[in-house]
Amino acid sequence: MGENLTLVQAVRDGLRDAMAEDDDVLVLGEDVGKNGGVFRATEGLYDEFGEERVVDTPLAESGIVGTAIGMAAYGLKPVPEIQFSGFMYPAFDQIVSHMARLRTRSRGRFTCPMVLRAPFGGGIRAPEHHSESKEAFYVHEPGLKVAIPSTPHDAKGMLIAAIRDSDPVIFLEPKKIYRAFREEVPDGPYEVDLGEAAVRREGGDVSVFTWGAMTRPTLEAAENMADDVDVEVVDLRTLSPLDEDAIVESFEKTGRAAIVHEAPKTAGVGAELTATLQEESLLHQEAPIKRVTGFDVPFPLAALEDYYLPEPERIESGIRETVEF
Amino acid sequence: MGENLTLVQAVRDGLRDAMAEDDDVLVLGEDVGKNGGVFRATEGLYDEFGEERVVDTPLAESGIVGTAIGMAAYGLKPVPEIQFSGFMYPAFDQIVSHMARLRTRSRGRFTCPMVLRAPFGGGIRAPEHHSESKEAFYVHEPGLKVAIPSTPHDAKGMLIAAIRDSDPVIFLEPKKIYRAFREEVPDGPYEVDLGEAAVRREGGDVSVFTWGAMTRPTLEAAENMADDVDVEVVDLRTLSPLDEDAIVESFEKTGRAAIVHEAPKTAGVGAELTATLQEESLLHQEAPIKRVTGFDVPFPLAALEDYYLPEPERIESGIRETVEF
Amino acid sequence: MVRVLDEDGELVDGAEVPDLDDDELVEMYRTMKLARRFDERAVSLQRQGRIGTYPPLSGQEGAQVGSAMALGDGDWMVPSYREHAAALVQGLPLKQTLRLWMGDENGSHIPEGVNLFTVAVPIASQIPHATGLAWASKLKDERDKAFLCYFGDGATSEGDFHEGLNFAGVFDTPNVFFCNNNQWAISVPRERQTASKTLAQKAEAYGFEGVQVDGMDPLAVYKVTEEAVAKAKDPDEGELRPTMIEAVQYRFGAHTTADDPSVYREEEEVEKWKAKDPIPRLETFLQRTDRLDDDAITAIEEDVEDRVADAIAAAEETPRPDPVEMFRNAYAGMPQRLEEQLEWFESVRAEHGDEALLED
Amino acid sequence: MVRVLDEDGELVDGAEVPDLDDDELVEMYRTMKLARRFDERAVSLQRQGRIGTYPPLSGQEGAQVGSAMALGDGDWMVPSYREHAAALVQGLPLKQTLRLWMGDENGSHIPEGVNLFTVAVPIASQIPHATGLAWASKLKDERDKAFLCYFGDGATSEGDFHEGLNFAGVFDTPNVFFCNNNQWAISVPRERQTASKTLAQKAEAYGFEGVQVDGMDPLAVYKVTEEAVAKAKDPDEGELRPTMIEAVQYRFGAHTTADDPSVYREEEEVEKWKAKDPIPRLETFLQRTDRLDDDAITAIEEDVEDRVADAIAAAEETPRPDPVEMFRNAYAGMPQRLEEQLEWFESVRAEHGDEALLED
Ligand SMILES: Cc1ncc(C[n+]2csc(CCOP(=O)(O)OP(=O)(O)O)c2C)c(N)n1
Ligand SMILES: Cc1ncc(C[n+]2csc(CCOP(=O)(O)OP(=O)(O)O)c2C)c(N)n1
Ligand SMILES: [Mg+2]
Ligand SMILES: [Mg+2]
Repeated sequence: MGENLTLVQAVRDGLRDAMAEDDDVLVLGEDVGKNGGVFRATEGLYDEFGEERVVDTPLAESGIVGTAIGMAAYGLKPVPEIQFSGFMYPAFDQIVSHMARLRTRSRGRFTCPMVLRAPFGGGIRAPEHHSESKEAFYVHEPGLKVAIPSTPHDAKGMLIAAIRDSDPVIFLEPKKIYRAFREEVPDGPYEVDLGEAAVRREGGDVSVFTWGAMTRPTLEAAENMADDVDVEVVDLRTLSPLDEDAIVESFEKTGRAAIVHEAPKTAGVGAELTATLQEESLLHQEAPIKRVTGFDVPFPLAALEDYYLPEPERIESGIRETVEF
Repeated sequence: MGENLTLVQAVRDGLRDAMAEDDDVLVLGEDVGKNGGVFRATEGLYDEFGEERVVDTPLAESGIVGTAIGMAAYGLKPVPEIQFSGFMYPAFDQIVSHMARLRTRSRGRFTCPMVLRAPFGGGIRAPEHHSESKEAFYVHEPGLKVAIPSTPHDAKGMLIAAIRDSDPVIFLEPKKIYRAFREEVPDGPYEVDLGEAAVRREGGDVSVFTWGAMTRPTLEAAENMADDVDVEVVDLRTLSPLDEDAIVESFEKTGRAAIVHEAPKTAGVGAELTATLQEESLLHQEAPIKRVTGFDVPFPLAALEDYYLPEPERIESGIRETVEF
Repeated sequence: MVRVLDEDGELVDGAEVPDLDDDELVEMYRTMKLARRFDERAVSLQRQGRIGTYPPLSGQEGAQVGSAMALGDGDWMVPSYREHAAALVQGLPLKQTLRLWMGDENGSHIPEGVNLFTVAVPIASQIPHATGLAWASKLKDERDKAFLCYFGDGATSEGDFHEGLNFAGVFDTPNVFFCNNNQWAISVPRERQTASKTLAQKAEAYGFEGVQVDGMDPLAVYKVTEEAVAKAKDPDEGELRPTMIEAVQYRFGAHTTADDPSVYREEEEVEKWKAKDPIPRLETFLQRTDRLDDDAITAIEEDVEDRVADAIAAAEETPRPDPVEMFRNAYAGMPQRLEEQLEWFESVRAEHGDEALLED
Repeated sequence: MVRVLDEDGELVDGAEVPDLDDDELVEMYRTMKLARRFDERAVSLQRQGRIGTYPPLSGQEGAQVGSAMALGDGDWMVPSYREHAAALVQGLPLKQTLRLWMGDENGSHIPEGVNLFTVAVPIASQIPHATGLAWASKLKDERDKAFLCYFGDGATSEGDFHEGLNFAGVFDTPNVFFCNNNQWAISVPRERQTASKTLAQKAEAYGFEGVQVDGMDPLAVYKVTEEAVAKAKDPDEGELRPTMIEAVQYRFGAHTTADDPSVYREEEEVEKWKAKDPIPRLETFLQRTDRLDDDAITAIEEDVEDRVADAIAAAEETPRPDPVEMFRNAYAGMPQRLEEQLEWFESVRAEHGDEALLED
């Protein structure tokens, strides 16, 4: 028996179950304790697990990630939250130089089993730096895993898998869909394996690869064009490691692909997927792979964000270009 | 009349000429003053221009970049040096959140004309974090330009162009070839335009795109296989903005391409080039585009770095795969 | 802790009224009233969905207006996101503040001649900028400008606070670092932020002076800021130019309109601090010293009401910016790839129409 | 500034010899001699191209050995890149230090049971780790462990220093922050690093104690470290656990073998500090107090020579690591893409042979 939960509730539920099953798991960050998180992702945990395991920290991202690395090396399983993914940059050195590399540097003597959570992406009319989607930075850094759920069920299962993982995971939560819909989420801990994509809609004409909050407008675009184009939608879920088999399989079936992401186009993860597909499956490729993405500009403030973010119409136009090539 | 200079001497010469022609140009960073820079890129400037324009700073990268941003906004033209590109991460927030965005944020009221220099790349048997080549991070950040010279002549000309540019430029200097060879470098200031690639070797069978220190082993590989394969080598020089015309033109001529870079393969700039080429020129493409790159692991210490870095043999193997497809 | 007025608006024993004439004192009061009224209206606009998330300042008018008024003509201000009142004193029209929180970058296009840096949201990241601005001024041999930088109590925990202040000490830049210690960083209380007894004592680490002032006493704030500004321009022999001011105060409302403070703090605490409200304090003082009477107060209230209403009307009349603006402001000139993206965007926009692209 | 021995090795007025027995005092001396000899050999190995860039420690033996010996069995050490002598005391074989500077990550595979964190090169970045390690220990209710973290004078300017110490204050973690103030950060002198008069006073900003000690006096260093370690485990009522120690000392040699200090500092200054050399200072003290005689010194010198020679031989006999190691240690399990990369690498390697791939 499960419960109908939103994505952010599922995150909370996952944290709760992970903390209940393993005393070494702890949560730390700005406003995660008494306040329950600015998106309420940690609501109730402070009361349930106490201030030693749900820790309000000073306002210092490098300090949060850096001390979490020390805790992870000492055998705890810290789950730091950065309030918005746009505020991970002050901790960037700790993330790429340490979280990612402690295992390599010490040849396995020290490891860094931790999960760095952050709400990410646009679409909520937030102030500047609150709408970042720079997953490509972390995908480009060896030693990290990068997971981005797009449904409540996945959010809980992937989060638990990430917390149990022995490597550091960047866990980006699409805040636009934190409360967009509900889904049945099982009680108790369960895992959704990291590194496995999910086919969200089967189709034979064109494969569209996406993740996070873009999954829904992509599915909407697919429905809107269902009369004349049969679109397959693959939600990557984990961007590092990539589920190469899944994307290659879908692409070899359809011969055409589009990629949808919020991040700027240039050097985004869409570039990697395209490069991988032509490497593996050029002989199946029937049209250029179209990237429908954010533009190569800083994410705009609220008044223009709808123009920046791919939405069903833009996605449909992009898919059609590929299909009609 | 010019002088025969190494790349690092050309950088120094470019800084000198830029400072001589414009009183607003100043250099700041760790050990850039009295010591002349750990690679001697600023040698003599302290004596010539004094401690107000060649400034030894405290050991704090975010402070260096952050104060430089303030100076740039106030009308100076700061050229901060970060001692190694692997130490840009503590300044990452200042780079991506401010250097890149000040113009956008203020709708042009404040701008950030500055050049952030850093020695980058591997191959000098350095300690950890001294061999980074994460140019993709900066290429993915709108608002920044990214330049990487591969010859002394370009180093000076591109640096001067960067300093005169009204936008912020990340200027990465391939330290493996800081002293590898000499070239005639004109006296006095001159520009090599940012955004223009250079064909280093013409060829008709396959195009190889590369930049920085990888240009030389790529040319060597091209020579080694000259008997049976006619390789064109294009040095991109500026990675942001990309010279799309140049890469498309070369690729449409040869129909085959390889990309060589030091950075890890996944989500590196090679992915962007591949994605762009198939977007623009799929109908000319005769084989998968091969990426010969660093591996998806943290850059190793000296004992293994030769295994990590692409060298002529590995590059040749990669090019042949594309040619023989 | 420096104080001029006590909580009842009486002059503290031995304190002197700073060197402001009657008009200026009344202007200080008027601006604080204006800021308070603006704040109330902005919060209610947000509730009505007419502006986006908004960070209120009620309770902090004394610190903002007192310090901003201490700046001279050539001096610069580097704000955080909450200094709407300070920015107003410095010359930013209220309309622009509203436009910013309506999600329009044009709100941050500071008018030429107004020495105000743009709001940047990443906490403490503006501090090194302030040091750099001041340093540049010093390198240009200006010597007659001070650079005031605002940040919160929470900001003092960030690395950029440390690096920015340390550079200021080393390069002896004409800075005033003004910490609006409003006791809370969202839900994190001051005591959780640092084990240091005062925030002012953090200046010790950088070799320059730190001062604690009653931030709800606009006259005291004016005084310490004026002194810090003067020292920044012309320090005594052996004295360093920078000062860190800790203005002890309280945020009466929520952190932003997205925040619910009842989850993490007691109403009692709020009441305790409301007793120190800077506005009645200054009002009482001005009344008791015959600088202000009831008629003047009524006139000020009417004036303030009109000015806020005008600003709101002007902000709401401004159309949504053209999306081309976001393409045009990334670089001085638009790179080729971005031009192609803009072209594609315009073709999609033409095909589907704005209606389809804009969510409501 | 805390001192036990003066520059001539005499007990300072009123100072007490710390609670170390004769064997321990001689062991302290032996270890310092060993470190000095190791350092000389390592520098010359680098000159001969037998190891890579190496950061020498000569002049800093007193601070390193004195502090490391003050750690108890369960205590942890978090080093910077220069603490070869401290790491040796903590249990890291010299061979491993050499392997690290030969460019082999296996040098950083700390043996099980040795409470030493790996060297990380980014300045100050290890400080938050030390806070985190100590915090974890506290959360595990161990209460009998202290966590000593080393860093340089230059490191105090980094944001991570600030954030790491601030967290330690707030969470009252059992840390000792040990600053090896060797007067230089490469070419940048201590006075350029910060306008703060002492580095120890930076602890003020975090609410805990800061102590300045003569870092070239191993007995004084031992004493202050021992006290700080004791306090970290069991503070008095109202006292915070962390301490920041500033050990004032000097780097006799170059920053690393890649550095030429004659460009930025005067030989005179070096000579002035060489007069404070910790080794003759302790030697004189031990001789005068009959704990050491000439024969013992000769025996120690021979022993030290052998141990260094053995370590070098062992390090040089170790083969270059298999490149597979770099693929295998990025993750607990090798991701599919990386496996494919390894496969391709192995095929290229097989085709061309190691000779071709390895530059000399
Ligand atoms: C680098 C960064 N981290 C986190 C945030 C999210 N955030 C916005 S305001 C705030 C609290 C700031 O507290 P304080 O510095 O005391 O200023 P106040 O809001 O009280 O004026 C936080 C955590 C941010 N904007 N920037
Ligand atoms: C973040 C970072 N920036 C720059 C460097 C380059 N660097 C290595 S050592 C050093 C000076 C360190 O000085 P200090 O902290 O005093 O330590 P010391 O070397 O004197 O022991 C610098 C700038 C680095 N390793 N990491
Ligand atoms: Mg606050
Ligand atoms: Mg030093």
